[in-house]
Formats: sequence, C-alpha cells, structure tokens
Amino acid sequence: MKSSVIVFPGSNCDRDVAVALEKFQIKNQMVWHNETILPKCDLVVLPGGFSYGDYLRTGCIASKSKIINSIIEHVKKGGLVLGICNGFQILIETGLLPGVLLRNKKLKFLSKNVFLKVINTDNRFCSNYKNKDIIKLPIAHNEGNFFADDSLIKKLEDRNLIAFKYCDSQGKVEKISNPNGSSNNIAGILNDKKNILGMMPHPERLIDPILSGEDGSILFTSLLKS
Amino acid sequence: MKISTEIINKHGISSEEYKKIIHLIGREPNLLELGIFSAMWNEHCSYKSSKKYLKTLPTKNVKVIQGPGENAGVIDIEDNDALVFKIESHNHPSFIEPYQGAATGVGGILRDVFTMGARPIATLNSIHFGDTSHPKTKNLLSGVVSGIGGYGNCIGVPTIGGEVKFNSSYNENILVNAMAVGLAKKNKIFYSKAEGINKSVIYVGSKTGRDGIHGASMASAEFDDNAEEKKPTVQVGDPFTEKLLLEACLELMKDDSIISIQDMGAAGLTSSSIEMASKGNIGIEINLNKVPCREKNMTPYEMMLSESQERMLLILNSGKEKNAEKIFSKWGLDFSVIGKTTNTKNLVLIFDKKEVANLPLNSLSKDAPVYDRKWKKSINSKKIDPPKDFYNKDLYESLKIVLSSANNSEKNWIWEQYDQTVMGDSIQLPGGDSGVIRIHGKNKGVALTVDSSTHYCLANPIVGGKQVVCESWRNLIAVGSTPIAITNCLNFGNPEKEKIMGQFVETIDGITQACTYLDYPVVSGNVSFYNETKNKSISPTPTIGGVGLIKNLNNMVTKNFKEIGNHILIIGKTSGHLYQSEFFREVLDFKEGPPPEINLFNEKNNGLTVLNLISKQLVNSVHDISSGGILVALSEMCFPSKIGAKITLPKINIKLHEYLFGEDQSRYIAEVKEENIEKVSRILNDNSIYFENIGKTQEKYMEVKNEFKASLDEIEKLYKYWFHNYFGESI
Amino acid sequence: MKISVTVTLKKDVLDPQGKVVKQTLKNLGYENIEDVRQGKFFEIELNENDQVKAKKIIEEISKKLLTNTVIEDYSINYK
Amino acid sequence: MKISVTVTLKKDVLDPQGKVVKQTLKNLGYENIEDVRQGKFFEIELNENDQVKAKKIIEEISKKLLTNTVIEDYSINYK
Ligand SMILES: Nc1ncnc2c1ncn2[C@@H]1O[C@H](COP(=O)(O)OP(=O)(O)O)[C@@H](O)[C@H]1O
Ligand SMILES: [Mg+2]
Repeated sequence: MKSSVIVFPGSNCDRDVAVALEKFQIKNQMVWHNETILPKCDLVVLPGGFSYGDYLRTGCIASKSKIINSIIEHVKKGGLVLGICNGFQILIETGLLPGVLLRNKKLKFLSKNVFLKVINTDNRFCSNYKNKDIIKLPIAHNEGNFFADDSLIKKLEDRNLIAFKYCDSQGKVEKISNPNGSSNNIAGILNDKKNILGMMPHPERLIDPILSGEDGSILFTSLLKS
Repeated sequence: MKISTEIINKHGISSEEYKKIIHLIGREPNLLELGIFSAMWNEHCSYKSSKKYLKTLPTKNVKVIQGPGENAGVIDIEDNDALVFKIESHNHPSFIEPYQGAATGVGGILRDVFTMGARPIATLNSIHFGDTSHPKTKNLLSGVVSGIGGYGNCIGVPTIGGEVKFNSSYNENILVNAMAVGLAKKNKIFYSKAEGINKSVIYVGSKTGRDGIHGASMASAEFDDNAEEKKPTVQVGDPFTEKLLLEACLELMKDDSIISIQDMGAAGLTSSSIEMASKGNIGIEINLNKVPCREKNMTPYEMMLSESQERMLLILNSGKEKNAEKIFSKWGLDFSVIGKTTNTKNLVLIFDKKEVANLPLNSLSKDAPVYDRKWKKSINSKKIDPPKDFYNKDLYESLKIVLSSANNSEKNWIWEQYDQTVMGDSIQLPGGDSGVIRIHGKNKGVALTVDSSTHYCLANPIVGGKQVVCESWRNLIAVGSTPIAITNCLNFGNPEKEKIMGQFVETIDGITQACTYLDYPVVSGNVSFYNETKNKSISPTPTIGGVGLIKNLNNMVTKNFKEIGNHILIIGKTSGHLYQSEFFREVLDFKEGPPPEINLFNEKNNGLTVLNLISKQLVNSVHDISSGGILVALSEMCFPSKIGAKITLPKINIKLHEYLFGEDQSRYIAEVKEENIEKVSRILNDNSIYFENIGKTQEKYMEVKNEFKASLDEIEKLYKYWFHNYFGESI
Repeated sequence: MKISVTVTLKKDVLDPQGKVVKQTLKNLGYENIEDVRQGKFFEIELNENDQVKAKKIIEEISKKLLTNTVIEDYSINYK
Repeated sequence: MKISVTVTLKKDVLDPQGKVVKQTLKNLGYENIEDVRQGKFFEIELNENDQVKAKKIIEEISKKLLTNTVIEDYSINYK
C-alpha cells in the first residue's frame, strides 16, 4: 500500500502521521501543497496542524491549494482519503465532506484523551475496530464542533456515515462525554462511498504502548488490510 | 537636531551614561545613535546590574556543550544528540496585553532555540498572578493561558509542563516565563558569532513594522508631527509565520551555507546585528533601504528599534545567497540582503545613500556600563509562634482546604488548552513530577520541569534559592532521570534599591550553592528586573527550568500508584517544618517564619539513591514531597489510578499535623511491592538514608489510621475543578 | 478604492462565539441583551477605479474565499 | 433594538490574518488587491427602547468586552 501525506504551510502533524504510516508498512511520500499532480498512491492523508495559521477559517485557504484538484480526481477514482483534525477541516472546506466545524463550545483549545465509540466498522479505515469498538485517542483542536442541520444529521445517521462518536469509558454516548459541542457527539464522518474519512481525534498519536495506548494503530492496520 | 536632556532621559540614559557615550565615540550621538545606545545599554540587553553576580554561577560540567552567552544553552545527551534550551520572561508585555504578550513570549523563546539549529521538541511555562480575588486576575490568567496555547499549538510543539502560582505580590506585575527545549545534532549547532569580511548579511522572516519601538514611545512626541500615528504598538505574534521560519531555517541549516545566525528579539535589528558583529570582532554595514518594511515611510530609527516578531538575521558563506533565497521564498518569507560584514569594527548604517549612523561596536557591547549596585542583607523571617491551636484543626478538613486552593489544586484546566501530544513523543504529560519527551526514534527520553518558590525566597532568599534548585532536581529524579543542567529566569523588583539587590545577590548565592553541590550547572537564563509598581515589588522569584536524561525509557516511573497492597515508603527525614507551609498559609492564614532548611548532602544522597532504586525497577511509583507535605503528595499519587492508601503514623516524636503537612525537604514517597521491600530497605540502609514504611495502598479510600477515612472521589473533585469553578464553567 | 465586507452566520447556524459573548455580558450584569451574533469584517483596498469592475471583483472574492456560503452570508459596503 | 459593532485592528498593528487573506487572493489571481485587514463584527439585540440608554450600554460593552483597546478600535452602528 502507498500513501501521500500532503504538506501545507502550517501543517504540524505531517511528520507524525508519516511515522505512523511507515510503522505499519505503508509506503509513504510527502507531497508539497503546490504540486499539481498527485503521485500514484492508494491513500491520501491530509494531516493535522494549522494550515495557514487557521486564519480566515480553518482549512479554508488550504482547500484552495493546487494539489486539491488531483485529490478530487483521486477520490472519483475510488482512492482513499484520510483527513485528521485540520485535514478534516480542509475536507469540509473543499466540499468533499459535508457539514462545518465550528469553534469548540467553550471557545477554548482542547487537548486531552477522549473515549470514542466506533460506529461504522464497515469501511476501509475502521474494519479492525470490529473487535474493539470503544477506544481512546487524543484530541487537540480549537474547532472540532461539528455542526450540521437536521436533514444532514439524519442522512449521516440513516446511511451509517458516522465513523466515530465521543462517548464515556463505558461506551455511552451522552452530552456529558461530548468535549466540544458537536452535533450528535460526532467525532468523524465518512462520505457516501466511504472512501473518505474525516476525524478530529489523532490516531497517529497513540500507536505505542509507551504513549499510554495504541488504539490508533488499529486504524492503520485496517488500512493495510484494505 | 540637538539632543536635549529631555530626550536623553526619555531614552532611559542617565547623564553619567550620556557622558560616557560622548567619551566613547568622541562626539555627541545623533538621535538614531542615541536610540541604539539606549537599546543596547538598557538592563535587558546589557545586564548591567546583574552581570557581576551571574558570573558566579556554575556553568560547566562534562555534559555542557554551550553555557550562558549564546541564544540558548546546549548539553550533550549522548549518541551525538544535543539538547538546546532556555527560559525567558515576557512579564511586562503580558500584563499590558495578556494574549499577545504571552504568545510573543513563547514565539521569542522558540526562536532562541531553533536559531541554534535545534528543532523545538517541548515548551514549558511558569506563570504567576496576583490574588485570585484581584479584579484583574481572571482576565490576565485566561488571556495568558490562551496566548501561550495559541502560539505553541499552532507551531506544533507540545507543552509538557509548567507551574502557576497566585500571590498578592503579583497583583500589578504578573510573571510569564516561557521555556523551550530543542533537539540538535551535537556536530550541527549554529552560533551567532560572525566571521569573515565582505559576507552577506541577510534579513529573513516577517516584515518590519512599528511594533514596540523602544524608548521612542514618549520621545517621539517631541520630534515628530504625527506622533499619534506613530505611537508604538503592542507586538502581535504570528505563529504561522514562525512555523514557516522554523521550517525554512532548519532546511537551510542542512548544508553549510550559514556562518552565523541570530534571531531578532529584544531591540530587534539593533541588538542582533551588533551582537553578531561584536562577537566576531568585525564590523557590519547595513543599508536600511533594503529592510523589508510593513508600513510606508518608516524611519531608520523605527527600523532599528522595532521589535516586530518572527525575524532573523543570517550571515552566509559567499555564493550561498541564491539557494537560501530559494528556500525562504518557497516558504513565502521575506529575504533580503541588507548589508555586509566589514573590517572596521564599526556599525555603519546607510539610508537614502547617506551614512546615518557610525558607531564603534565596542562602545555598544564591551564598553557598555556595568554596575556594582549597593545591596543589603535580607531580614530573614524569624520563628514566631504560630496560632496555638493549629493541632486541633481537623486533618481531613485541612487536607480538603489545601487541595482545593488555587495554588495546590490540579492545573488541568490550564494544560488542556495546550497541545501536549503533537510530535508523538510525549511520554509523560503535565500532571506528573516532570514532563518526559522521547528522543524521536529512540528509546531514551528527556525529563523537563520548571519550578519556582515564591514564599520560601521571600522569607529567606538564600535558602529559597537553594530550595528551588533542589526541588527541580528532585522532580527530575522522581521520574527516573539523571538531572543534567538548568536554565533560570530571575524575576525581581528594582535593582537600584538595596533591598531588592540584596534579594537578588542572596538568591544567586543559594542557587550557586545548590547547583555546585549537585553538579547541576546553569547553561542559560534571563534576568527580569523592575517587576515593581508604585513602589511595591514582587516577591523574589527565581524560576528554574531543569533537564534530565532517561537513558532507557523502560526504567521510567510515574507518580500514580500502580497496585493495591504495595508498601508506601517515605524516603528522607520528616521533622515537621510547618513555617511557610501550605497548611499554615491556607488553613491558618499564617505566613511568617523561615522556610525549611536544606541539607545538600542529604538532598544528593536521597536523590541518587532513589534514582538507583528506579533504575533497578524496585519501585512502582515515586513522587517527591513538596508544597503541602506528605498528605498532599499521597493524594496526588492516589487520584490518577483511583488507588487509595492506608497509612499509620510512625512512632516518632512529632505532632500529627507536623508529620502530615510539614514541608521538610529532600523527601520522596515510593510504592514498593512486597517482594522488593527487603531489597529496597537494604539499599536505603546501606546508603544511610532515613525512611519509614507508613502503610499500604488499598482500594479507593484515603485513610490515616485512627484519624479519617475518605473516598477518593470526594477529595478529587475538590482538587480537579478549582479553575472550572473560578471561571464559572460547567464541568 | 476601499471596500468593506461583512460576513455573518446564517440565522439557523449555531454561533458558539456569540453565545459565549452573550453569556459573559449577562454575567457582567447586562440583563437586557437578547442576542449576540459574531461575524467577520474585512476592509479591502482595491487598486481599481472602475466601480463596476470593482464590484464584480469584490462579489467574486466574497463568494469564493471570504464566505463559507453553506453557513454564512455576506454584505458588501462600498464607501 | 438591533445594533452592530465593528472592531478593527489599529493602524500599524500587525494583522496576520489579513496578510494571509491578501496573499491568498493574490495567488488566486486578484493582482489589484492592495491590502486586506480583518476585523470582527457583532450584531447585538438589545431589549431597550430608549436610544440614549441603549447607546450608553453599547458603548460600555464595546469598550469593556468586545474590543481589546490596546490594539483595536471599534465603531458602533445604530440601525
Ligand atoms: N501552566 C502550566 N502549564 C502546564 N502544566 C502545568 C502548569 N502548571 C502546572 N502544570 C503541571 O502540573 C503539575 C504539578 O505542578 P506543580 O505543583 O508545580 O508540580 P511540582 O510540585 O512537582 O513542581 C506538573 O506536572 C506541571 O507540569
Ligand atoms: Mg514534584
């Protein structure tokens, strides 16, 4: 399996995710946002960080990058795209995923480990979570408050396009376990064809027992299998 | 234009100093030159009040690669890895504009570290505010915390530790000290010393604006018509540009283009160009028309004294300019050849084809004034009788009061606003004794901590100075690291006052004693004087940033209890010193008396022995005992894993409260498995270390036999949510 | 030519910032604050003297960049 | 009563956001953008019919909360 991590000015999890991909034998290359042609690959990763300082709107300016058109082509051909944190925000600004990510409800940056319930394991990013559907991953964001109108929420729920929801350690999805105010506790969503995943939590940051957990690894091993 | 006495005064230059300037350059300076002198000769750049004493600090051991004098200190952490670190204050700007002040403080210290060729891998901060009831405190606190986060999070460097303290002495003078730590290759460290003649001097980064122009603030009214418009402004940080600057610099540093590099910090272009040239003992010529400017019609005075952020000055090897320009323009940064090195040993500034300044570099640096300020000994706090009935205070209620106080409660509300896990190498997050960062790709790590000691230092600066160094050392030991070196930020009042100067001199004495004894040298630092408003000075506040090495991460420990049924040992002697303790302060509102003494021999012996126990994997958890004493330390070990403790007081001749809340130094608590208890006892005995086995871990209750038994959940709530309550936030 | 663009959230979109501002004002004792909505404001200096052309450009960039038209509206103010 | 407050950065204060927006517009081909400055916009609904009182309240909250007067200016617009 081959991947491309897109590097935008202000990306800061590009190295972290590249390290994770390589740890799980996914052959990765870094691609500068100004390139127009995407190298041949199965998976495109839009990493976390503060592309363009998060100025104007998070992800907005990155979504105007030269590389974006070829990512859209890649999606049309069924290629995989994973957007983590800022990457998720970019996917939304690009229109590849629906909804919008607003400021966290307390208007504060929030960095902590959270529990997630894996809602959809029937996709190429999450298949290995079948055996473990309550997981722990870190979040670290200012704008992760996923907002969508009722009809979009209904569509996401009905078509099972929600990948992760914030929950408590027992897997209960409740308001109290919602760190940022997102609609229906949504932490990550898929597109209709389920070849795009956008998520706020950072799987690449928990891939080693010494880092207080490895629940992130499972996402990468799922990809490898796919 | 004639320089009036008023203009000289407004530049903070005394009449003596002005005479010295005339003597040094053989004529009167022009306004631009006066501005340059004022920037270079002020306390911040020249260290004129502190130099004499800073020289007495120990700065060397076998691990030190670069001590004070460069942008940051550098130590050897083996395998060709070097750690680059420094701490710096941004106190005054943060009081005026908490968000931007704190943000640019973080930006500045990060630049100090990557200027030397190191990729920043962690930041820490020490922040001090006035009373929690003071009307300004809430805004200042939330502004500073979001400013620190706003900058560090955007750059993508984890904030791995810090401290926050409240005390009325900071009501009108808050402290914001930021520390940055970077990783470099030992053979690829970059320095600021210029070398070679006719080399290009290059400006990179952001454009220069009228940010924080020093001294000009009031003076400008006299010599400018549109004074209002040119009023200096608060510096606004642009972490995005800094991130680009970081990546661009590190990219350029991969080959041998750079001769020397210096960030533009305080006094911007002035101090950076002068420092580089005077370190190299050569001259420098700058054409100010080449300086990238943000505003129209900026004057040479403004360009030289602007403190716009995110800028660097480089001197490149001949022929490397093109490639360097390519890198900086790829990252969308300004790049301009603004001058060259010369053999004149002078600073020459050209503007509109005219020479607008010409000053011998020595007059600005080596010949800058140095003062031997008068000082007097501090009157140390004496032992007066505490309120008589203190031992009638209910133990459990007292514990609750201490744990739910602003100074002793958990700081999660703060650190959750900082990205702690970016870069994927954060092994111990805030909340433990030290933050631990793994060296990328290896199984070793560095432990990092910042500590200060307001109450102790005010009560007795020498003891306080010693104590804060020892506490830092202890925090590093407690996670299983070998302490290597420190950086320090010395925050004091007005040094022209004998009392304040005395506090300074004595604090340095204490720091020196401890650092020397522990072989824990100072490799970098910063002095912040004049933290004083309306004649009221802050308490003397030395902040120590400590760094230790964990060679094998498998031998690291954390403070949280691991299992039920293990022994709990108090290592080090408890004699029950309650003066200056949190118990006296929070429960009895009693603030008199001396701080606990430190016996450096015991400190070192206890610490090294604990380290030995950790490296032999004989202890399951370790925590040092600091403010609050045994009962607070024990609670902190219980909360994270919800494992309780049941302890019995040893049969010794001190009162209950003294034993449980006393703040005697050099102590640790350790959790030891039954199977190891004999070995551990033997090692402690062999090293003549006093210890007590006070009980065992148990299920979710904190219990002092015959005194109280309380559920952890109940106590933890008080400990965890002080800040949420303070800000009226739902939990 | 100086032109300003105001970008506001659509009516039915949640506004966490406005909500917090409103709550803070209430806490400060301003009881009669019914609602606060926060938006963005842009001052643009355009090197174009032709009003019609300028208008076209500003319309375009408001739509393309300054506004996320899914959740935001904009209004343009020519001085 | 509906009142709006516009908060802008003082002249000479660095505007990192405006800078990036301007650069992005240039990259998108809008060459004649001379400058962009970004500010904030607040729409406040106030339950107060007395113009004078309303004015006083808005002035107060603009200064106290909405504006960081060290680096920003505000202007109020009564509709
Ligand atoms: N401002 C802050 N930023 C980040 N971490 C903090 C801050 N203040 C406190 N902490 C963390 O809280 C924990 C306890 O702090 P402190 O009581 O000062 O520890 P100690 O007594 O061991 O020096 C430490 O892990 C420290 O890093
Ligand atoms: Mg400690």
